[in-house]
Amino acid sequence: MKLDLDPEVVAKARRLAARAAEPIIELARTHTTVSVERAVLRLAGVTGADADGTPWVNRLVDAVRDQVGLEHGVALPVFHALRDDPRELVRARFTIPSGADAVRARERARAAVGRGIARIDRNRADRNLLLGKHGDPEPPWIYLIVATGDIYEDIPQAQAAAREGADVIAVIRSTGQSLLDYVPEGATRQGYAGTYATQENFRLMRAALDEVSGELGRYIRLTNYASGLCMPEIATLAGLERLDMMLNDCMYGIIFRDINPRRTFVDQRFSRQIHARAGIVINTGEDNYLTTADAVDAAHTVIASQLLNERFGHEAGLADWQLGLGHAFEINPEIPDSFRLELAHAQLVRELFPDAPLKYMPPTKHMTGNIFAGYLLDAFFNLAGVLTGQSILLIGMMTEGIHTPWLSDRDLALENVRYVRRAAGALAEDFRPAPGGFTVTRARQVLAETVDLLDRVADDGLLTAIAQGTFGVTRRPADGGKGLDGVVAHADGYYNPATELLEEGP
Amino acid sequence: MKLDLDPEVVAKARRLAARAAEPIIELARTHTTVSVERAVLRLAGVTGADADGTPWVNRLVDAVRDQVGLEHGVALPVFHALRDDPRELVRARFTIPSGADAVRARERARAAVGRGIARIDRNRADRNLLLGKHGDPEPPWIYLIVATGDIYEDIPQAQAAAREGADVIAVIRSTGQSLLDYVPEGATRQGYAGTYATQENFRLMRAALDEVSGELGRYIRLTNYASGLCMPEIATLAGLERLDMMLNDCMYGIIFRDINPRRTFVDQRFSRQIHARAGIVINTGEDNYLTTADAVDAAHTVIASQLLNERFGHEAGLADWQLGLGHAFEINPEIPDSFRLELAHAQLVRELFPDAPLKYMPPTKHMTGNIFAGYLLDAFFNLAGVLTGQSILLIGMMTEGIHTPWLSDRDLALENVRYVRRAAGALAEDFRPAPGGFTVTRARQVLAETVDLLDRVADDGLLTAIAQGTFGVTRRPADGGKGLDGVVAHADGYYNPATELLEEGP
Amino acid sequence: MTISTETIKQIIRPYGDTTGDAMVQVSFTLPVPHGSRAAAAALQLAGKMGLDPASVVHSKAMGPDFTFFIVYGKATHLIDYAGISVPEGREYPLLTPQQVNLAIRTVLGRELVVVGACIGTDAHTVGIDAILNVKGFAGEKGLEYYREIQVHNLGAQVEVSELVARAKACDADAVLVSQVVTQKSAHLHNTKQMAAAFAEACGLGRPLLVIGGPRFDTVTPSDLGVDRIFGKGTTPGEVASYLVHALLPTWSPS
Amino acid sequence: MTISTETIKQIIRPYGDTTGDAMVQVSFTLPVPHGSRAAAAALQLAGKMGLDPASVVHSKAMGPDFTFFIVYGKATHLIDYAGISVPEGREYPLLTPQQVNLAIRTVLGRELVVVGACIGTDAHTVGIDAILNVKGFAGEKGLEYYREIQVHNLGAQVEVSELVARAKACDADAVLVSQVVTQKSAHLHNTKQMAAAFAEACGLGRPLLVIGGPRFDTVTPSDLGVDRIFGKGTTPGEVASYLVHALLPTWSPS
Ligand code: B12
Ligand code: B12
Ligand SMILES: Cc1ncc(COP(=O)(O)O)c(C=O)c1O
Ligand SMILES: Cc1ncc(COP(=O)(O)O)c(C=O)c1O
Repeated sequence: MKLDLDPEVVAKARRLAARAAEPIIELARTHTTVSVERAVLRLAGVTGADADGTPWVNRLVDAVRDQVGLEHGVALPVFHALRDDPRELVRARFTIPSGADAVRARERARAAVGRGIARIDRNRADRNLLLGKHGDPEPPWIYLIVATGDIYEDIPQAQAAAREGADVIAVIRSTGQSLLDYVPEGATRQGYAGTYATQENFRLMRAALDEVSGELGRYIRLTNYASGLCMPEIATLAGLERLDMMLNDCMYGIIFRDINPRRTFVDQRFSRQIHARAGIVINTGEDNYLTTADAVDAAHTVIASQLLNERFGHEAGLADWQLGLGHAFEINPEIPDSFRLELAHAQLVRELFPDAPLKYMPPTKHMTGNIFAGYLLDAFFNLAGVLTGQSILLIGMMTEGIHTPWLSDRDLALENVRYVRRAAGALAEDFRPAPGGFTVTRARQVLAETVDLLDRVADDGLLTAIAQGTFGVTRRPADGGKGLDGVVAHADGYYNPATELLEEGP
Repeated sequence: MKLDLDPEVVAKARRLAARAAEPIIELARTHTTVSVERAVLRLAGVTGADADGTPWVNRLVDAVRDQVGLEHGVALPVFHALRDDPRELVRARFTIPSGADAVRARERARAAVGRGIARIDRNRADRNLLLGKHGDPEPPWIYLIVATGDIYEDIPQAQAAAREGADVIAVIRSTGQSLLDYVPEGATRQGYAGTYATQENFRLMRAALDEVSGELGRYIRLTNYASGLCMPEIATLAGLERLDMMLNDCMYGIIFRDINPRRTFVDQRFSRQIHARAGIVINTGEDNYLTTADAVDAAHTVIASQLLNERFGHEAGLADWQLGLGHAFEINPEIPDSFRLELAHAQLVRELFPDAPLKYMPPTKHMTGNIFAGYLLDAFFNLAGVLTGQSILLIGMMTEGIHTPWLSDRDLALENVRYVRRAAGALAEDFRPAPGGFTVTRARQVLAETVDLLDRVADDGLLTAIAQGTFGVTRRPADGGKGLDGVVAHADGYYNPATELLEEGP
Repeated sequence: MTISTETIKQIIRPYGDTTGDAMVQVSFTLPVPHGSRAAAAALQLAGKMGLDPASVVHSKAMGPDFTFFIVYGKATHLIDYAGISVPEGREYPLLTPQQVNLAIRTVLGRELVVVGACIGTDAHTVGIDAILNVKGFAGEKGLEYYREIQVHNLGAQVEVSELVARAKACDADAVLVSQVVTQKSAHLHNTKQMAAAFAEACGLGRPLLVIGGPRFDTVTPSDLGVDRIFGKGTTPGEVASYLVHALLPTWSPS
Repeated sequence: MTISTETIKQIIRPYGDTTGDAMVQVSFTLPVPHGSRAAAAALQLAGKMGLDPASVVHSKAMGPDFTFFIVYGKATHLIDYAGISVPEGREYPLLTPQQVNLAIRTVLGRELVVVGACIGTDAHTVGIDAILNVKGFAGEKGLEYYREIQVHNLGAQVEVSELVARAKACDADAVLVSQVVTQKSAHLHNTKQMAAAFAEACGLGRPLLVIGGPRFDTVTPSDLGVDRIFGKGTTPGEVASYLVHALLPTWSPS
């Protein structure tokens, strides 16, 4: 440990984060959402959409809600109503069963969802097999984005990226998707600045990457974005289609998508339980804070949020190796010692979370139209990544300030990171912050500010802190934003076979 | 000292270098050249050229040589023949005076040359004044090249470069000049890949930089190239026109210009005596070795040559602060750990010559047409420069593999180095090579190889080593190359007022 | 449009390192396999772009089907610099917040009402916030800071129908919309859709429509049916001054 | 010239991130002060280069009189890829050193004599040495390694008159000249001067003239009066094979 942090201060920060998280965990334990319930149905095997493209799970959950409310969960009414042909269900009249009916519905629901979870378990086992067979790349993993909007254009680009050295492929979603309260169906060819996350798109891309993994002798991971109004369902689909990493933050949707805080907190817990079971590495979104807030002034908000994400993650069953906590290289390059400040921040995160597969994001905010300056800044980002032992390096694009990446942008970006890794990959050996020097002092200062902030959040409540604009200088009141009407408090007798099975463990 | 070098090994390397240099110093002490003699006349105030552009100093030295030989030097016959009108001299009949004539000629020569040296002394004092007045920039000094071929295009470019942050301006010479056995006269507007080094061009550029130094509150240094067949004369002109640094290597002309080794060794001693007196910082050319030899395999040849240059420099009167020893960032970026190897080499040079203003050259050999890759490599060069405390940073151009620098190339190059200095200028604090680690081990290995090489050179003789292609894998036999016929052994009674005055000291 | 005072005929060329060398750098990808035929195609394109001579200084296979090129060449085109009028700039004076407030108080006699939003699925609020929020941009305070301006910042991802409704509800004098995402020309489509909706809903009595974002440089306001476009680096003061200029044309600072 | 086997009509465009988007990147400097008029001039140039629409994504003052631009735009040009014949490539087989030696022994019955040099003031010997020295290039040994080739490497900065004299003196079959410095087209002038000198000195009986260097891509051998140009990345084996092809046309490897 190069920064010689005071373990007492670190322990205190964790205690405060736990205290701040507790009321939110309680909220999540006692509420459900439309998307959680739809995810249950997806696990139980409900797929497809009606002629208008509305998924059957939406039709079902809406019908249940209209008829009997969601406070008991969908499992009981749906499996009670289920006869021979599941297609009849949408026209069914739902009731909440009781007595023996309830027991039977419960059993059938549990069995059906169990099959979904078994598929997730098989995928996890398959992943382990494939990692053994193809080989697991050395960190830092190179993380590249494809975003053509058309899954059939994304596939060759993703394969090309893998051949060029990418270890992780992320398919960016169409800008609108996180606000949709349903998951589109099927293969899609039309998206804005990204491609819709659908089960079929997941399947197609995973298959394409399996193919190229075999070719390359290196297992290529696939990632997508859970955050949004359908976080639980997308997490579920990721588990069902063997995605390997998922963007899944406890607060991103609130702050950057104006999704209601309660909705998000309930959804994130369920989605993380799925990710935990699926052996999926989550990626959190603290990097985004630094696009709206100043990366120096707000450095401690990143750390505070990471500690909260860690606490929520642990509670949902995620192991340390699944906590891809996010942070970013976003300090204004015009300020003195910017690179040294970046190193201090990145090293601090590394030492606070030694076993977490940290996701380190490249400069975006200070990328301009000067592609040469951009290429340079990306190189220093890559260097900071290797010097501080980051685990997942997103690859910065010199054209970040201009357009979504072109083929050649990506190729040049990979050349950049390849050079840095090859030339200086092991330089961390000689990066030893001078005791009491600039780097160590800065890291300690950020940690101290984090403790102060968490202290305040624990006292005032996380919802209040969010409402006050603590994260990403964006104020989000607890009752504002989209999707609050999809949140329902559990009634006595609420039944969710998925939560039950997930909490029992494998 | 970060590498913890064994002082005994360092001392041994210096002892061997001195032993290898000794016979060459003896050669230089006992011989003169046409250019040394022309330099004496230039110091004595002979300027201008005939109608064909042949400088009067050439006409005079040739005439003396034809009539009485050069083994007594030009000073005696010329000042003996000198009547009222110096223009008569070229038609004079020269003799070697003896007795009282000799004494008188000697005195007049000494007085005339003394005036030239006094001007050099005044320039040195002026420089010190201006450094005080305008301010001396902090190292690393940013060194930029202009090379339009036209002094009147060079001037605005140089001023623009200074405004953008250059601390040192080098005017590259026209490719052919170093093989000319005369120094062209006057302001010139036509050169290939560079501008002729002439006294008038020196004067114009120095004046332009004085102007901009005042404007910027920072003394901008001017440098040019002494190496070549006229090394003594160009050094003299530099002293007379207050240039601040000069390229002046003991072997560059031999290896890269196929100039005769003996000629070069005699010329370099005189030119360094001038530079020593003028307070000019010399720059040596070891960087060039790595353009023809492999930068890893031949790393020790750079160090060996620096130790030789140091020895020759000290002997000629140069102080440590005047020894701008050259080295370069030329390791193939495709090989693993290339940046770490560069750091080991650069740090080794830094620690071997703690008081020398090291000149660190950017990548050239592995620069291709890929300007993005080039910009990246230049950034790492800049970083190596600040991490290892180099004194003079030449600024790499992303278009090095394509063309001589454009205005925009230079501007982007300066943005690159400015970012690196601003962002990571003080990072050396945290660059502390791990004891026994990769960097330290590599540096020790190169030093050990240096000692072995110098041992061999001391035994076999430096001329033999050069003939065998030791430096820059280029073989140069002692009797080959251009300009040997300009070398003349001193006769008894050889008189050179310049050497006399220079060796007496101020 | 103001014509530059400098009216001497002036023909210019790009400048590499000497006057008139006309050298430019180009890079692009061609969807063909790497090789000499691809290089010939790259030179053909350079030729059509008017580069003569042109050199391929770098080419690299990007997978089996694409090749990236860097080309340098001499542009044969001349630029008639004297003929270029200074493009439409700020054709109104830049006012201080005090002047803006005074103008509104004097001429309008009530607060000027501004509604701001990012429409469509665009979630990039930093730009519109820079203009509207007190915090501001580049050292200038945003419109919320102006005592006489009433700001309704609707935030991101606002539907056009909602924007129209809100603008009507608060009787907005001006609607300020930001669009940052340009993929598939989303910014242009969204803006046109917005302009059409206001035209339909309000007819001639529609509020002033102001659009902003970093990549509107290929279009004019009339292309989009709005009154004004603001680009990269816009400051709040420029916008406030424009509002005075456009909405209170009778006022002049004395 | 060989025509590609692929003869389907094929029209291509540059590729940014989707087929047909035709996007390219350009950078250049204009000798005018930074500002909106300069940007308009940059767009005018982009337009003349056939970029429509085009955006100035970056501009920077370089001192008071120059502005640097980075522009992205959509190229309106089409490339007739099918119509591009594979450019003159290696129209002879690549031989091993053994085959080359055998050919010379068989057909010529004596050593083939080669003289190499950098002419003019060019001191860049690395390229010609890569072709001639035993050490070679890219893993291939240089011509000195070939038993049946006699190499006279004159080194750098050789005057044309001296080169002609030396070539005559050793009765050279081929003269190999390198030119790396291209400023003010020095490489072209020097080469033409050399070709003229050989023509004058030897008439039709002149040796084969081969020129090489990294920046001859804008000219053809006949422009310069030589027999062959070799560019970047040339290997010794290619040159040896060419010598056999050009000097021993009757030989064919069996
Ligand atoms: C910050 C940021 C984000 C933040 C946004 C946070 C927030 N609350 O705003 C987060 C992380 C959430 C984000 C997400 C995404 N982003 Co984003 N993001 C950026 C980034 C880094 C900076 C944008 C910014 O804040 N600029 C600073 C402000 C001050 O500048 P500005 O917006 O130009 O505003 C100024 C002027 O234009 C003008 N102005 C702007 N609007 C208005 C309006 C009016 C009325 C007026 C008068 C003036 C005005 O005044 C402002 C001040 O001068 C850019 C890359 C870059 N370096 O530019 C990418 C970028 C804009 N994002 C992009 C994309 C595609 C996305 C994503 C889809 C996924 C992704 N690839 O990251 C998602 C989804 C977002 C969505 N649905 O819209 C692309 C857009 C590509 C394109 N041209 O279409 C960019 C260019 C990155 C890239 N190269 O891919 N992003
Ligand atoms: C090494 C080098 C030097 C060394 C040369 C040492 C030596 N003994 O050769 C030193 C340090 C001495 C030097 C000095 C100078 N150089 Co220099 N140098 C370079 C450098 C870095 C590499 C050139 C090289 O060795 N390439 C590797 C060889 C293997 O490649 P090649 O020459 O292209 O050869 C291959 C092919 O072209 C072909 N080929 C070449 N010749 C021939 C001949 C035949 C017959 C055949 C068949 C094939 C063939 O086969 C070879 C193998 O594939 C380049 C920059 C760069 N990265 O390219 C600048 C560069 C060539 N130098 C340049 C200049 C201007 C100079 C100087 C004038 C000053 C300066 N700015 O540095 C001086 C003076 C030199 C002079 N009078 O000629 C410029 C030329 C600009 C231009 N286009 O006009 C360059 C491009 C740098 C720049 N951007 O300014 N240089
Ligand atoms: C945690 C997290 N989730 C999701 C996203 C993407 O979300 P959206 O699809 O809403 O743009 C990001 C974007 O960077 C993120 O950081
Ligand atoms: C020591 C030294 N002298 C001189 C020169 C330039 O010499 P020329 O003008 O002969 O190209 C160099 C070039 O890099 C050099 O390193």
